[in-house]
Amino acid sequence: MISQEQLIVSLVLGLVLMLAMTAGAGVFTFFERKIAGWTQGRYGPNRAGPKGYLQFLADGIKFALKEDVIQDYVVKPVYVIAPGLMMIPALVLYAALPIGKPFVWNGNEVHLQIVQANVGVLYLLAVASIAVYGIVFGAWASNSRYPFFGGVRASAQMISYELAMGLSIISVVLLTSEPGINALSISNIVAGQTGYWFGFIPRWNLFANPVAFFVFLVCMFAETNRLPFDLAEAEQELVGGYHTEYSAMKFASFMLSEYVNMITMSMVMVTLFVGGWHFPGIEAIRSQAIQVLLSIGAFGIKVLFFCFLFLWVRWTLPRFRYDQLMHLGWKALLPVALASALGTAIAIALRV
Amino acid sequence: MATINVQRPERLTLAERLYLPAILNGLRLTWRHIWGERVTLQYPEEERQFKRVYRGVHRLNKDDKGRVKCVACEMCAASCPAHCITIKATEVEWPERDKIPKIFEIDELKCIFCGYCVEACPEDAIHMTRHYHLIARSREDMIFGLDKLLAIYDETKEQEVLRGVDFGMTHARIPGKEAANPDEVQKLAYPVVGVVTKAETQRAQ
Amino acid sequence: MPTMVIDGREVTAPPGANLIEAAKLAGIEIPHFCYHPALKVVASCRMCFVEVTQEVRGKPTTRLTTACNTPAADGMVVRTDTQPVKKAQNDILEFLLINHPVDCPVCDEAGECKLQDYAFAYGTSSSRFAEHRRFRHAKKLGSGIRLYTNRCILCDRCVRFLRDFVGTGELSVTDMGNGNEISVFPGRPIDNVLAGNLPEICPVGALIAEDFLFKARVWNLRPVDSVCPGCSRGCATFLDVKDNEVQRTRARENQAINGYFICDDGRYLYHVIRHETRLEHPAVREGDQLRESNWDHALDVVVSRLAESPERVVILLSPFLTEEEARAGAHLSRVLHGSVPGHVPNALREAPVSFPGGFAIDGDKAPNSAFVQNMAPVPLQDLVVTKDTVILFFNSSLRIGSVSPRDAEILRRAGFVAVIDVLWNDITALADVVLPGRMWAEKSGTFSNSAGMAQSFGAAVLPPPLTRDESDVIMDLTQRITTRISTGGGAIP
Amino acid sequence: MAARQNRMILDQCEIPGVRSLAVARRYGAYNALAKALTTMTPDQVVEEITRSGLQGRGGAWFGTGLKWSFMPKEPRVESFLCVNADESEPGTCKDRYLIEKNPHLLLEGVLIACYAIRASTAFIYVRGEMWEGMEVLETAIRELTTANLCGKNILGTGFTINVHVHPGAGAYICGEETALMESLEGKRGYPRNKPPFPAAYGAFGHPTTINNIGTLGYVPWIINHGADAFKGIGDPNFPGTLIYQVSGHVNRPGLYEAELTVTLRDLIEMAGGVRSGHQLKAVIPGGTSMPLLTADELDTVMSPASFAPRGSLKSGLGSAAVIVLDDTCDMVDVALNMMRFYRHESCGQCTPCREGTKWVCDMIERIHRRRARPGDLEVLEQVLVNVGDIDRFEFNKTICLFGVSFGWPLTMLIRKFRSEFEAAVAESTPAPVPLPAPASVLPDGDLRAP
Repeated sequence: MISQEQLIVSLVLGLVLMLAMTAGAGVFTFFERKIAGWTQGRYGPNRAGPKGYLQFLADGIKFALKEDVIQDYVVKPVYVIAPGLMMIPALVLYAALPIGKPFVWNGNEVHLQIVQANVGVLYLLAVASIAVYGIVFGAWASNSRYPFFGGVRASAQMISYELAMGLSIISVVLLTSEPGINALSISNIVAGQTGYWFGFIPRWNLFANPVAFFVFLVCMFAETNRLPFDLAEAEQELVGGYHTEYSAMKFASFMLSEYVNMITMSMVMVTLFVGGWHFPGIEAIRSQAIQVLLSIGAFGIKVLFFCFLFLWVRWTLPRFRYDQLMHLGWKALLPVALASALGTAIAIALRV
Repeated sequence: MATINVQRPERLTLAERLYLPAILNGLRLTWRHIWGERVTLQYPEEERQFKRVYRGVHRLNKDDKGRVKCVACEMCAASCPAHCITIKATEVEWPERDKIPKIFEIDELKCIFCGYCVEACPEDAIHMTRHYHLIARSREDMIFGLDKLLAIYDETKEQEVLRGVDFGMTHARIPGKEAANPDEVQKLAYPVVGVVTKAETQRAQ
Repeated sequence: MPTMVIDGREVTAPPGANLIEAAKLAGIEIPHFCYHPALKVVASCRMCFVEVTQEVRGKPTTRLTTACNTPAADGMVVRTDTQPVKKAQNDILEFLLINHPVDCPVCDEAGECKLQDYAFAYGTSSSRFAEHRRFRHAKKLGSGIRLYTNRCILCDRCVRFLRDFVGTGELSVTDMGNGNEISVFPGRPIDNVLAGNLPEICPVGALIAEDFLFKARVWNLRPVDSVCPGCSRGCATFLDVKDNEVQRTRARENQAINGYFICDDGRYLYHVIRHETRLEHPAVREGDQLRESNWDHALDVVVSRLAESPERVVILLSPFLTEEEARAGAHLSRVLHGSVPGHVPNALREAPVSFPGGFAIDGDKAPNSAFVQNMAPVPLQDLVVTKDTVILFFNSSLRIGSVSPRDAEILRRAGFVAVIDVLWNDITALADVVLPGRMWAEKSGTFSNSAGMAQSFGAAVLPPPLTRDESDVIMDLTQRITTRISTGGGAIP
Repeated sequence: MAARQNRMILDQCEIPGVRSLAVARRYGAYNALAKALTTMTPDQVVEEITRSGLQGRGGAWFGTGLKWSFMPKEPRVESFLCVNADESEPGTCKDRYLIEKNPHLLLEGVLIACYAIRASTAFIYVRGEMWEGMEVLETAIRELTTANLCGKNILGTGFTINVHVHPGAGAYICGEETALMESLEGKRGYPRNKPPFPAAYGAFGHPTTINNIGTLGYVPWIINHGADAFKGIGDPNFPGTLIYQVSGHVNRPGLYEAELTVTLRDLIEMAGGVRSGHQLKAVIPGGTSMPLLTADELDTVMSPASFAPRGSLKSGLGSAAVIVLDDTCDMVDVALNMMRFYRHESCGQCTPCREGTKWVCDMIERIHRRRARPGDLEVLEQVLVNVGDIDRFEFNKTICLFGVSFGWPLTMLIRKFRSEFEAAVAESTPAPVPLPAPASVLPDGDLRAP
């Protein structure tokens, strides 16, 4: 049974996160352009509003006011649904993630988590897999060659990398699993990372299994279709990729969902590998309220770091060739992830 | 059959094959750039300092009596590779000249700003200014007529602009000017527009 | 036929030819200013120096001589490219350019200027002359000729042309030595009908026609071979075209007819092409007025009248038509009633003029009289014209008054008159249907001159949009009438 | 040995009252004409003159008899005799003297010449300024006509000769034979190109012989005394005498007649020597058209033989007008004086002369004003060569000899007295170049300014 307090927190959290994610994605686009500018010796957008901070609003208004073209040859129902399909997984994925330290309210333990699923990890994997449908539907419904290519590429790519991703998450699950603990629960995974080795190294899975972390990192880029893995929308080859035929708000949905996805994936990353809300020294803080607030802050900072990493990498690396992409996914990451999972399992078995 | 010996590159080392050092190196580079200097000019507030030989909008010069210097010889039109100059001459009763343009039009949209017209002009009547603000609301407005080209002269009278003598040939033949050193001519003939950073702009100001 | 060697090429020149002509046969250009084949040789510009090696008293002697007054002789060895020749050409150009203002930018001659060409080909780019230049003002000489005195190189061509060729001699050289200047006698301007040739004959831009002053740069002009329609002489001309407008007329060399020149009447005739009285649309009479109409309607009106009673139709041709149009007119006449058409003789006749130099202007001011009279032998006054007569008159006359008042009176007697013409004139005023035709500069065709020489010419400019070629109109009419016959319409049995 | 004069012509001029026909006849005038008309055929006269070796005194030294023999023997159209009395060469004054003193001597020669070349009309083209000579000639002709020595049926021989005096308008160039004919025809005095030569196509298109009036003065003497007697006088190659006109810085300037063996030194001595207190600097031997000689060349025999074409002296006898210059003469001054004359007198027909005279004159003027620029002298020399090349006559560029008549003397003047010119250039303040650039690249558009 869920306590009343938990219910209130979940509802509030759901609402706040939903808005924050959407708005955050908008701001993210702004910073994407800003950082693109900086890395290239430019200023980036700096005209709309003070120092250009209202640029994302301008973009949004522009998208909203643009003519929404629906071509005659598209498969209309699917075509219209696709952007939504893309948006939904991005907006529900983070429901299973704790964004702060659990606390006690009116005697009930309350988790800063929308849904406290017992099998949160499975939830993550399941929802993340849905995202590919948005792309494939959009591409297919467009009834046009370039989007179709983009869609096919995206599906192949996402399916390929999901394997490695899943295996790296298995490492995490193995690290968490102890007798009597539900290792598939995300709260438990975070809780499992709260201790220290030798008294000062946090027991973050990042340090416990760097290989799995690395595999997950790469897969994170691939899953979100970000450079260097954005072959689904390689403009040099495919005009605009799967969303070539989209315009106005529908196109904006694709765009936005990509950014929401990035934030979400960063959150997943932080949760699974970088200790979630945990930060060294959290135990020393006496006040529960401060502890909770700082834990939320720590979580946010970690997420922001990974968001920044997305941008940083994007403006550093060139795009992979498709065969290289497949090669990397199947012949490099998959064996490494397998080995890592196996190694983790063996290590745990030996220790236990 | 001739044999060509080709030096194949050595096999990549493991580090190279992993790409990771290269990626990290790249990240380091972009990281440095993020905090590095900005090269963009904030256009309306800041303007680029062009060299004298920058080829911008044309102007038609006036003589010391404020009259159009052009004699409508159509040499510019003849030398124009874009065929963007239209001239019609008319007769005037001036003591020292009797031919001036009645119509002188440059289609700035067709113009490729090569500067041949300046070089071809025997009267030094057409120059290229350093103006690059070419704004109009219609194609017709971009066809600059006599009035507009003369008005540009009034605006840019003080500017030191690209003149016919800046091109090698003419420069070398003007007596009274020091014999042009070929390097100098070369430099003048091919305008080099350098990137002027904000710092440099400020220094210049 | 003297045979000689010019620059290593063996040349056989006609007797009496000078070295410039002989070298031209060998494809070698000897630069010259004052020499003109139609004028007396004076050898005053000294530009045409060549080195001639010839046997003098048994031993070969080499000397520098002017080619224009050296007759070609057997056994001569001529060199045009030796160092002394080049030096001489260079020196002469240096002298000529002392006082020449080099105002090529404003000079209309630029592009066809001999001084410009030769200075480029044979001169140096610099001059050692550093004294004060002579300056002279431009002056008007009469007949629309202006003398830019400053540009004159005193080659004397114009003086000789007027004195020896035209015989009027208005121009002369005044003053002495460096003060030499071409001028007219006070109060006696140039006044002859060949004055327009002066700008052409002038090797530099000293003599300029006011008609062409500042109109166009010559390199933008497209010359079209044409024939002058001004009189039965049929002088060969160039029409120089730019922007779909004839900018000027030039003489085209044709030794059989006009030599190197044309008269001013023909030269300035091109203004008629864009004249304000130009007929630019068909018109049909409604009551007292001619109303603007379209071709279909106008031709329908004509065809219905023609078809009513073909035997009463009279086809009239004017001597301003080309050969092709006259033939087509005769064909139409045959189709209609099996007889030849009539013609309206040109009423514009003047006394023929000839000049000492051999140029002549014909008295008949129509270009194709002989041929049209041959095609349509019966003159209008020999035809019976009554109230019932339907007249189809192919006029296209470039001049007002080419139809005599008597002929006009006969036309007025007819019941219906359709006229194809190019200008609004007294004949279009009395017509019931007026169809706009095209001028000689807008179509191609052939004129036969009074001596029976046929010359064809090409179209130079695009015609006004609603005009139609006369042959085209005749063919259209023929077509419409045959259709009407075959469909049994009208009164044709 | 001081040479003596041989005054076979001048003595006849100094008979008092010889202007009138009566006095002249008393001294034997027109005996030769009578002899020729009555006892000789025209061909015999030509033969006699040819044998005498008489040569034209106008400066070209062309055989007079040979020239006459070119005339058609059976003329289809009337032949003309033109007598060149357009004496305009600076320093020359003998024709004027002869005409004014003894017109009958000349007219007799004219009439005999007309007879010899079968011409019925003679034109005496007299320089416009010599109005007195013209009056004298016309009076003489009137007297002759009255005496039936001129006009129709002369002396009852049935021979008709009309003599016209034609005043020139005072143009130097009209002394050139073809320009003279143009002028005679009423046209502008432009030299003609040769060929055709005047003997075939001369004045008014008729066969014409042109003789200098000085030449004709010897004809009566030859007819009277025979060709052999004339041939015996002086140099056998250049028989007869020549009237030298000595002017300039000598004590007694004037006309001196001598055989053609006389040296320049003799002539100056005859004229009383260079004026006292001064040294001889240069001598112009034959009018300003002839390059001058320096004091080292005084032993030159004043005969065409010394001045053979392409000879080492590079000068000419010209009209035998000797102008003596002493050491007070500034050679730049001399050059300017000469050049101003030539600039004024160029007819302007052909390019090098028309433009060259002005150019050269402007440059000398600047040197004279001490406003020369460095290098001017070289340009000046080159321009002179471009008009009249003294070293290569076959490369002469002008129609007539006017070009060489200033090209040669000035070239030689500069060559021989170069130091004076160089000094003038050296002490000059360079004049600004009037036009800074050729008009074609002039930046400031004012192309038409003077």
